[in-house]
Amino acid sequence: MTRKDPFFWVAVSCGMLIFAFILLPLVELVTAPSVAMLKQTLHDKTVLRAIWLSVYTAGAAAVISFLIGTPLAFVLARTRFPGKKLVESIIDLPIVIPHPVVGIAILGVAGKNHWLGKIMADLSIRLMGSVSGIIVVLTFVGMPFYINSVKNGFEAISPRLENVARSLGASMSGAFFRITFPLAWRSILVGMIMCAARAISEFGAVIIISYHPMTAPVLIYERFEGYGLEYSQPVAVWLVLVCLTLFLALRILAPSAPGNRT
Amino acid sequence: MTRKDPFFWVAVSCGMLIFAFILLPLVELVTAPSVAMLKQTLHDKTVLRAIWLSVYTAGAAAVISFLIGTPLAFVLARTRFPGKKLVESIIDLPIVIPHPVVGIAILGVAGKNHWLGKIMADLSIRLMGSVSGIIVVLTFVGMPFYINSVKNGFEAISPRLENVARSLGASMSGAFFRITFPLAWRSILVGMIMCAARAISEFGAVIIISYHPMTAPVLIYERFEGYGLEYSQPVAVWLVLVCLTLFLALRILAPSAPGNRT
Amino acid sequence: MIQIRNLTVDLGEFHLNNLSLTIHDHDFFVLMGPTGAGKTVLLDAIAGLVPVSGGSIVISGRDMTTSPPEKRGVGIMYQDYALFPHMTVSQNIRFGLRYHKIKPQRAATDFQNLTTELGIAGLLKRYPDTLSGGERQRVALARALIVAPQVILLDEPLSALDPGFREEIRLLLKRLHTHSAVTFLMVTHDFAEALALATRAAVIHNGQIQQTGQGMDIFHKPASRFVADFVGMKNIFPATFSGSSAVIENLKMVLAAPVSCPTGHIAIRPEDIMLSPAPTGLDDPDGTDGPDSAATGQNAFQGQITAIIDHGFIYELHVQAGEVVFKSHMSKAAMVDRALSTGKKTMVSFSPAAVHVF
Amino acid sequence: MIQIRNLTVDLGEFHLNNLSLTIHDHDFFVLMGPTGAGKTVLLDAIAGLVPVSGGSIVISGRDMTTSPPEKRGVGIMYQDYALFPHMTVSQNIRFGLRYHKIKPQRAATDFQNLTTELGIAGLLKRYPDTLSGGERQRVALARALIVAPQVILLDEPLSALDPGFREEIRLLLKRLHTHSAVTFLMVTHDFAEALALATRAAVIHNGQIQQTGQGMDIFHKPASRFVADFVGMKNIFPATFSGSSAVIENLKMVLAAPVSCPTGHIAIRPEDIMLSPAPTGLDDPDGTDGPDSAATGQNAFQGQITAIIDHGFIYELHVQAGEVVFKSHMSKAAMVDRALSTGKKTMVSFSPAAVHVF
Repeated sequence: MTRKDPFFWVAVSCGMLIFAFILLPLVELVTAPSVAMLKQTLHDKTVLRAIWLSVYTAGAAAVISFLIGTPLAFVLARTRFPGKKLVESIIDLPIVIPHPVVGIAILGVAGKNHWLGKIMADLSIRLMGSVSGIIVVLTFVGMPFYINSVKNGFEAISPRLENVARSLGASMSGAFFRITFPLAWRSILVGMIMCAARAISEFGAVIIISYHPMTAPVLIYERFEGYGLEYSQPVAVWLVLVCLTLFLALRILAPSAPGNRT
Repeated sequence: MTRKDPFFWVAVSCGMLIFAFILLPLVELVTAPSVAMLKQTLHDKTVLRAIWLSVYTAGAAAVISFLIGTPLAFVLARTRFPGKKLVESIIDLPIVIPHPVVGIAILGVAGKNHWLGKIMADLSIRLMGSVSGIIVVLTFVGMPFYINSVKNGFEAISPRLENVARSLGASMSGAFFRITFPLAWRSILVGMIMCAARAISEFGAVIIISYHPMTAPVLIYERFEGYGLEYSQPVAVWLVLVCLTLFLALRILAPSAPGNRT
Repeated sequence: MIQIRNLTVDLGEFHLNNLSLTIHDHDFFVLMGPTGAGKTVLLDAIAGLVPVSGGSIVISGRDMTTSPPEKRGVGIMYQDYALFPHMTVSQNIRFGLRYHKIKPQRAATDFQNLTTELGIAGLLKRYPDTLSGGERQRVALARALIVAPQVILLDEPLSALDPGFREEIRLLLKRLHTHSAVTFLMVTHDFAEALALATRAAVIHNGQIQQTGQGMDIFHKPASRFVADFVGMKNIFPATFSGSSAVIENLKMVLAAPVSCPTGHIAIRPEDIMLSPAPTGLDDPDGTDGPDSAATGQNAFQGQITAIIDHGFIYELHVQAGEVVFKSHMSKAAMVDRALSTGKKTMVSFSPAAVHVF
Repeated sequence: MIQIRNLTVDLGEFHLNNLSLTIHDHDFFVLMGPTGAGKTVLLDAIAGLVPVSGGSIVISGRDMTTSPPEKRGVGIMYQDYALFPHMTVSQNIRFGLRYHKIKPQRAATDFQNLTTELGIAGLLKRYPDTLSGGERQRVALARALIVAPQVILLDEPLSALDPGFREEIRLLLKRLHTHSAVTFLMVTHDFAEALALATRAAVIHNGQIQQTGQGMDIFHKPASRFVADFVGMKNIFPATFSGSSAVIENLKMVLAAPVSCPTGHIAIRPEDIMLSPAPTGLDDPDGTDGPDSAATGQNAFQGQITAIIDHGFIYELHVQAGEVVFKSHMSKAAMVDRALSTGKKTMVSFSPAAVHVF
């Protein structure tokens, strides 16, 4: 591609336009509140509680994905079976469901009209307006990202290593825990970060399930609705910083082609 | 992987649990409203207007991404330069910003305190509560998906085809429009669908920018808040069907490894 | 003893088709075949790593057809060695010990002896990615041998090594085989390896065993068209015989000995086919590649060069004589010196002793 | 005429380093070199497809160093042909016409003639993915030639073809060159192609031209260690000369002619190195690979086989004689028959005429 062609300059202009479009709002967001205001926001117990709740529930979603998603990811990476494409499509479904609909769908099975809701009521588990409810919706939206990342990670590990381990006397689980798992920790970590990053950004599903207790995105929305732009910005800055930290961790841990993930 | 090992059954059980977790809420959502109710919802002008607005604005975001994102994707696919990783990270930024924060950030530059807002005011462009505002936020959240998909598509086309075209006398833009573009239409279409699918699901950013006019996700939220679960479900079903159609189109057009896209 | 009866495995691309094979205790059995013949699938099936859809595998009298890999007493060493990258050499070698009832003291002695014999005692604390190819292979061998398997399966153990190393590892494998009670089953596509190491050998093709026997027997007496081709006889033709003469298409040639059956195949190595430049049968005075044969050979035909194919170190020339295309090998220098090119007329000749009949 | 002066291109992995080369009008110039030598980069630089960081490219007297590709009048045909997959054969061939001021009638005649000459007149409505390799190549040639370029660049045009086809395309290229005014510049790693086609040739290595001249001259008189190695002389040693004898390490040998300078290199083709089984110098009675030389050769040394390397069709044997390791080529059959193996003692011999001095 030579730099003389007018076509090149059209492309560069489009690039500049897109960068401005992406960066201007974010820079304005981060620079609008004064440092004093940002500091002061950190003394606001409501803000701290909301950010902590977001971090904590997103972390819980990542841990749950890790516990029940890892074995499934391993099976998907190591076996071929008819209908595998369908199974993978089902796992991807939560990505395409509009966010408020996710909340409504989950409330649908948690209500007393549904057998599952009745069982939960008997066990006095309540999703509406509870931390467990938030964790359930965040796990729902975050799980596909975890499974896809870890499946790719397992696929990158040669099954021959497991074969050799088994020929040396290890059972299937022995080979998994002594060989595959220690080798896949990086992609497992990347998967957990991707899951948590997706979960911490979630707003539409959370606001349906739980206006209170309030996660950071809901708090930002409430401040915006109640007090206007200026009052929502400092909280937004702190949440963006948490998200950018996760994004940075992701870029460092997964250096190859991380373009179309998260 | 032999089917005898207990480890295999643990994995299958986890898989079943995850499928139930994903499918139960969605099946309940789709089956809860009666067919009559679903039909009746379609006669509700408000619902039709909201779904049409969602489809229309998401489509506009895809078209805008196509117009200004394609040249940038081409440059990213064909050139190497220092800082390319940073540029790619900036393009991915909108993916990691929590959704209400996106709305707040864009309002931040659209206000009269910002030079850009002043220019827009002079041109009587209003983002708050307007269709143009919705299109701007949807383009913001959808653009990265378009650029990443189309960049991959361009990378899959051998630069030698362009080289030959140029050695035969075509200019850079001639080679692009006669060779590269016609060969990349499939990934361009996939990119536009991914962008539209992401945009049509958006709720957090839209509700900040524009409660009215009302997109489908906002309407679902409003019905839920105002009238309860039963009244929100039929609208949700119709929106989910639109999203699943896009998802299906995506799976058909992009058969290879579509796992961690959308 | 490993007895494989009518084994059928279907992995899509790779398959075994009703394969039977017997390997005796303490054999160094070498299985040869081209890429995709099913060599590695057979190893995986013996190790229990692929599902078997028919037939049986009996190892030392016990039917192992459906046993899990860890119960078979079969060690495997892959071409890429498959060392565990997150473990040191020492941890790699000791990996299997905990699954076998070996007394700690005995294990310590075995470990010492093996690492010393394999010359890797100085590498114990290093990680696999810091080792050379030869070192990795020795570690993989030690890891497989320390649990004292009944059988060890070697998947092309020499092909990933530098040529200089191969000789060394070949001798090492021979020594290990002699000094242990383990049965070795090795697959390769290299004939020289098979001849150097095998006590018995077999040729596999298309998921089936084509021929079993001593390495030299397979080389000199291929029993089928495929094996003849595999051992490098590029000129293979169906022929009719009468006494000690054979006819292929319209060419009649003399054999070294009379043949009893009326039809069959003949095969000639491309190295045994001589080309002499003048159709008059005159000798090439340069004499670098055996022109004597052309003068003394009883089989000589007039032909024309139809193709010249570059094989890197040598050229393969196709010469059409009548309806038959003979393939001959020639060095680059010889071809340049003689200025051979497509379309040129030439004499094709070969001695009766060079004609193999099957 | 293409004049390249001190051309420097840096694409990371691939580079050209101060390269100079002159190609005359209507040459069929063949550039040879191993993979990664910079062959394709040089073609891309001449076509204007990579940025040049130093030097100049002058085509027919006009400095084209920074001209865009479409202004150079240089056609290019890649190894993978790079046909436009979304266009028919006819659309592919006509692609360039709209950019050149060729009268429609003239263009129609050219199109007719070219497609007829190349034998693709029957394929015009088909798409590239329905064509065979040879057909694709003809289409790519027609597409490049129809705009009447001054120069056409061919990137390994024969290597992706079936061996049977190569001969045909080679003749076609020769005919096209003879019947047109176009200068051909072809790169290849195959010596036979170069010898068959080139009016002039050069060897490139490490981004620099090593030797330029007639093909046969390069083959017989390599001017450097690299070129000697490239044309297949595997035995290359620094030597000291006195009269018509040479000394390498501690071995003294006879040359065919006296040498004037005191130091230099000698090179011997591995096909010219004979091995005779008995260290007594006794002849191999089998006589399949030129034992005469061993008996009559004036250069004979006692040695020991240190390695045997499988090259697919032949074996390369390394024989150590004193401090020197000679490399000899031998067919599989010959090696099996003689039962040669590592460690065996053998005689190494070669005739004085086989020793090249540079």
